[in-house]
Amino acid sequence: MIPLYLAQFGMIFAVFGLLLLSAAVMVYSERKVAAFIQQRYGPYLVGPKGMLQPIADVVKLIFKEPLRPLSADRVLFFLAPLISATAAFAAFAVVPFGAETTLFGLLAEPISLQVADVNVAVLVIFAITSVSVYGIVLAGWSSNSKYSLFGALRSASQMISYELSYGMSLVSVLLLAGSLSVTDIVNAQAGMWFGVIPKWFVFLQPVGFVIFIIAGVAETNRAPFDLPEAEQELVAGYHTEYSSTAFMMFFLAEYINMVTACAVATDVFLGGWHGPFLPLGFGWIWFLVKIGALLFFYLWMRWTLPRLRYDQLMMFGWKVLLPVSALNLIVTAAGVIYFGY
Amino acid sequence: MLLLIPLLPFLGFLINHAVGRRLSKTASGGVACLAMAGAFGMSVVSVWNLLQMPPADRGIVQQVAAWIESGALVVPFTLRLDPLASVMILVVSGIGFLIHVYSTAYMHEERDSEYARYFSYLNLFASFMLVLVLGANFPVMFVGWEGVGLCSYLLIGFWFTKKSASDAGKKAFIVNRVGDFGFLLGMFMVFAQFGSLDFQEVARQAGHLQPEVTFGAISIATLLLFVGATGKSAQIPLHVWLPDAMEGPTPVSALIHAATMVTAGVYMIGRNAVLFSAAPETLAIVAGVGVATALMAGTIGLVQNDIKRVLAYSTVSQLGLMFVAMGVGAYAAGIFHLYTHAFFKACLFLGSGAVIHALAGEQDIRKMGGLRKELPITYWTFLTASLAIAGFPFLSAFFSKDEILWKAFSGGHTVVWAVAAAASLLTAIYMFRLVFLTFHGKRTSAGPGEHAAGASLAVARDDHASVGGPHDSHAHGHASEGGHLHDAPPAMATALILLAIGSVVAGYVGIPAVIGGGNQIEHFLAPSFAAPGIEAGGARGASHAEAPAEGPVSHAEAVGEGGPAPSGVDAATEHRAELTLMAFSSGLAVAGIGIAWFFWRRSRALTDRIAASFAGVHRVLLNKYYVDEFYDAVIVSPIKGVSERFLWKVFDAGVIDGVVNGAGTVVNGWSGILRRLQTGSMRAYALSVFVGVVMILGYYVWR
Amino acid sequence: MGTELLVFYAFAALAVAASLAVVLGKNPMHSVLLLIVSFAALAGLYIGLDAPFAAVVQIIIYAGAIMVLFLFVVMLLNAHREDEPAALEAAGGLTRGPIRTGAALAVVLAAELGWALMKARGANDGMLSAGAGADAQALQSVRSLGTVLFTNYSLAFEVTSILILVAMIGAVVLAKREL
Amino acid sequence: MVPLGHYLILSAILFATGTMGVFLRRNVITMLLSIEVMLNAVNLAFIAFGRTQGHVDGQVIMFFVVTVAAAEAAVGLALVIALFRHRETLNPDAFTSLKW
Repeated sequence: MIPLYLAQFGMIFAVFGLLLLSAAVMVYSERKVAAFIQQRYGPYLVGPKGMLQPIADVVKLIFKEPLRPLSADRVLFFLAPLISATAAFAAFAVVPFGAETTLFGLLAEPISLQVADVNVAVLVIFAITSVSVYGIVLAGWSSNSKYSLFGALRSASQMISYELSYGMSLVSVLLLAGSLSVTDIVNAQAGMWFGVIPKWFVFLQPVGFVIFIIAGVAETNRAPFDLPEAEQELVAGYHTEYSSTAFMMFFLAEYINMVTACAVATDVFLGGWHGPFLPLGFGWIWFLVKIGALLFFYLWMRWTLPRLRYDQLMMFGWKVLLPVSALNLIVTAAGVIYFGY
Repeated sequence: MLLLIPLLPFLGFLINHAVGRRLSKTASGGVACLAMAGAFGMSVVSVWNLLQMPPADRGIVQQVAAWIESGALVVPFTLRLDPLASVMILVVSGIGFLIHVYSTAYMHEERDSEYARYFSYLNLFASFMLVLVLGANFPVMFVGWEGVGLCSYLLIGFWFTKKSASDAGKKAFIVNRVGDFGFLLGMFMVFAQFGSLDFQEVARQAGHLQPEVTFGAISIATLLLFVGATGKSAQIPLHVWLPDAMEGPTPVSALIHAATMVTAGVYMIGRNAVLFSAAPETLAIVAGVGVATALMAGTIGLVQNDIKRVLAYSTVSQLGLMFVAMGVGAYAAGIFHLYTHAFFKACLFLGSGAVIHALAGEQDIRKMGGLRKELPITYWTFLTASLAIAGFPFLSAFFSKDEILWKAFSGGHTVVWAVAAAASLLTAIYMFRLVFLTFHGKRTSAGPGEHAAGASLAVARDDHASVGGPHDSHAHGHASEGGHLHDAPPAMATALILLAIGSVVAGYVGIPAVIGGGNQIEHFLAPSFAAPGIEAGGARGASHAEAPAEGPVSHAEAVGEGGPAPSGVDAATEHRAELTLMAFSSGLAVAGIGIAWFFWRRSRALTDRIAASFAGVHRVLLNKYYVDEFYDAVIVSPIKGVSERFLWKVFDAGVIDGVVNGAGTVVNGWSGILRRLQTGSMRAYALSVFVGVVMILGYYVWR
Repeated sequence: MGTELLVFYAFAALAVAASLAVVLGKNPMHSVLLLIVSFAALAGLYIGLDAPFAAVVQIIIYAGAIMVLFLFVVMLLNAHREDEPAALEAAGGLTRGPIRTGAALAVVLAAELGWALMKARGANDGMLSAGAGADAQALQSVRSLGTVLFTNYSLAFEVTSILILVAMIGAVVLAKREL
Repeated sequence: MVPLGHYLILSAILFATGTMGVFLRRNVITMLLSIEVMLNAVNLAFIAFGRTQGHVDGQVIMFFVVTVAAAEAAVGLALVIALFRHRETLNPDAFTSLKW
């Protein structure tokens, strides 16, 4: 029998490892998907089908020389990547990815498959995302280069703008679930309607889901909203001046943010680990499947859609997304009151 | 209900004042007339309701709002309709309406905006007059009192571009101020005496007073009130403004300075009949002043040459007669005369207006004559009214004036009676002098009618142009028509005819008992002159100034006899005496007409010779006894001197300006020092706040 | 028990240190970031006070919104360091006087508050140990909070929303280029 | 269990620190930051009291304070920007034209 706190520690390390792994997988799959879409081979030399390519990248990056502009703000320049990476990892802490389990009887009482079950988990996710802005902003500002600065300003304003819609679409789900704890939200989606349609909120909140996905993309600075690192305009955006490990951290942060966003979307809209055909114990498989699908969607978008112009981005965020989400929220509230959901 | 009566004209005023200048003449005139018609209708209805009540306690009260309430002084804004008031509102709204109609034609040459302004003022006057009449206590009456004063000022100075007009307006206003001051003081004394300003209450308390034998508080109060009355009603010594008031448009003279406003003084005394009855001294003075005024005005009227001024003086003298009535305690008679007078004097003024209108603003009767054929309607109506005012038998004034004379005589005031009789003789004379000079004989000078006298017409027109008179427009208008004069247009004609009829029949509500018609109006009015609580007959007693010693007690017994007969005199002799007097006064009227005919129809030459031989007297009369000059010398110029030499040069320039500038310098200096605190550094401000915080907290900690 | 006190001291020390650094630091950028740190510390304290919602809101609004705003302005105006005192004296008089007094007074204020609180402690020891007789669940649950917010404080809530609106408009108008 | 007094003293210290900042700093932005510090001190006191009294009103007040802080920051910073445009400095003592 393993004592509980050991299990918790194990959980933390497991999540950490999994996230790193997922980042690696994402790097690889991104290249592969890109290649597939652009009808190339993509990486195929390193390892079978180039599967070890990510490791090669990491090694390369680690052995690069860490550069720092002379006029950079030493402390912040060093701090920025840490902040974004930390934030990225921390956000996942409150995201459950499986039903409560005893790990096949290894544990005395079952533990839920997440690092920390906070009763305001959703808000925590928010808090951390909002903090993760600083990583980028500081990076841009501290490296004291105009490209970086512009990237930082852009990403900051972009994230603030889209955070509102992000939140509102989420709140409409909270109304339905009646709880701020992600686990409760997921469990609220267990079961089926008429035995066929799974009780996922995506079916109750189609608009909310769409908004959530779009805003999520904007939050993670992915294409078509990747203005902070718009290569054509500002060399590489906020991490222009970064190299080697620091750069790797931003890289990592971006992918992990993606994974987190998709995980949250899965938990909140797609019923998390709930799904047909599988016993609850193996719900995490469902979870992985759904997350995978969403991630593929991200990559797909990136390699398909052109980048928006900055003014278009803002216009869309404030004049389309925000009103629609507000409307959606109001309608949902009315519905909740009417049907007493 | 009652409120509506003054309210309608006020609305008319608001409308015409606000949007009048955008309205067409028809519209604004229509609004004004409609408002008056409405007021008249309302008055008729409410009077009708009043008549339904039992005679003893006729009275409709409407409290509009609580107005002034401070300690003992409680003055609600209350309207009260009683017989006296009902007579007045009928006169005001009815004749007012006719004059409005008349004005629509008379003022038609004015510009639209002026037209609207005129009617808005006229409406405002009507509403204030009605408030004055309906007010149930002194302050409310005073509101109306001041209001009509204001309106008369506005309307006299209506053609303010004309200096004489605006001066006349100011004069009227200032002279009235003197009277109003008296009125105010009287009001205060009344309050001091009775602790109330409500007419009913005052009358109730006064009814139980023994009439003052010596000159006491009540006498002073009533005397002060009477000063107010002289101001409004143009009695000696405050009569000077009325003749000048003729500068205003003629309908205004008819409405304000003949029919309604100038009678306010009489009305006010009637309203406080019981109070005045308690002060025989005052009553005596009232009678004296009245008779003096009547005589003086009559004499002046004899020699004036301005048609309107003659009428003005006749008004003054008629008012004098009314005051005589009040003075001898014949309140009913006074009000009766007031009411008849309203008709024929309005008619006369409107007639003169028609003449002036026709003669392109000509007002000098020496230049008129022979208008009888050219202005038949005007002539006949004017004639009727003149007969009426002259007291020709069985026309309105015959009854009312005789009533007054009889009351004076039977009251034992023989002197008063004699002078009043003389005055009425004079009335007849100057009225018919007017008639003859205006309408008979041949035109002695240019009217626009004569082609030959175009030159003199030009002269006439010129001098009007020089005074900037409003009637130039008439002149042009008629000159363009050339040919004959045209008679009054329909609107004016209607008013004239109706008023003429009125001046014939108005008297028949008051046929004295002796010729078999129990004096209804007297009985109708009686309750208003009685102290509430004491029944109607008490008024007849209370109105006997010659019996002050006997208090309300004897009045009560006087009720038994009723009728006009005073207590303790044999009815038969009474009747004989009254009939003789009646015959005598109608004789006077005829005689007056005859004299007028003799002097101004038969032999003008003789007249002029007489005038020449008595040049001094003639001049004195022509200059109205030099009263204006006297006032100017005694009052106006000293005041001017003082205010210029001391008040302005010393007090204002020295003291007041000194104080003001001193204050300015002091403030300036201090702020010069204090402004140093405004350092503009936000940190300093924050510091000051913070120091305060620390101190307060410290106090609480170490307390 | 010991741990709780320990945690408290840790967070408190962090908060005070960060705030002092904010106040004393010369670089606005650093000040902003340190302020965020102190907010985080306070958030931790809030959790200790059974107010997780408050803690999270603290982070979201303060760190996530307000501070980003500050950051923006600092970056926009590119004010690395504040001007030197000498320059200030030149710019416009009386700096030192208020500065010194103000600092001194601040210390006085701290002393006063401390004293007052000590007195309070002496006065009522009953309510001292945080959480005495307080139902942790009720405090933590967002639901009860919302209930109170939308019943007792509904008016205040609405007024606040208006305030926010006004502030928004005002900010836009003020910051527009053609002022 | 942490005594209430600790929290209150902490908030007192923070408040004093904030005020000190208002006076020490020569930079409008930092002054605003100091004000934020003060507000937070107040928030802490509120929540601590609420916790002791065992009802959530403390937190509610805290929310209002936060809202007001947000509004204040928005307007204040807008002002700062406007000032900077005209004066090219952030030194509060440079904005002394509004005197005498």
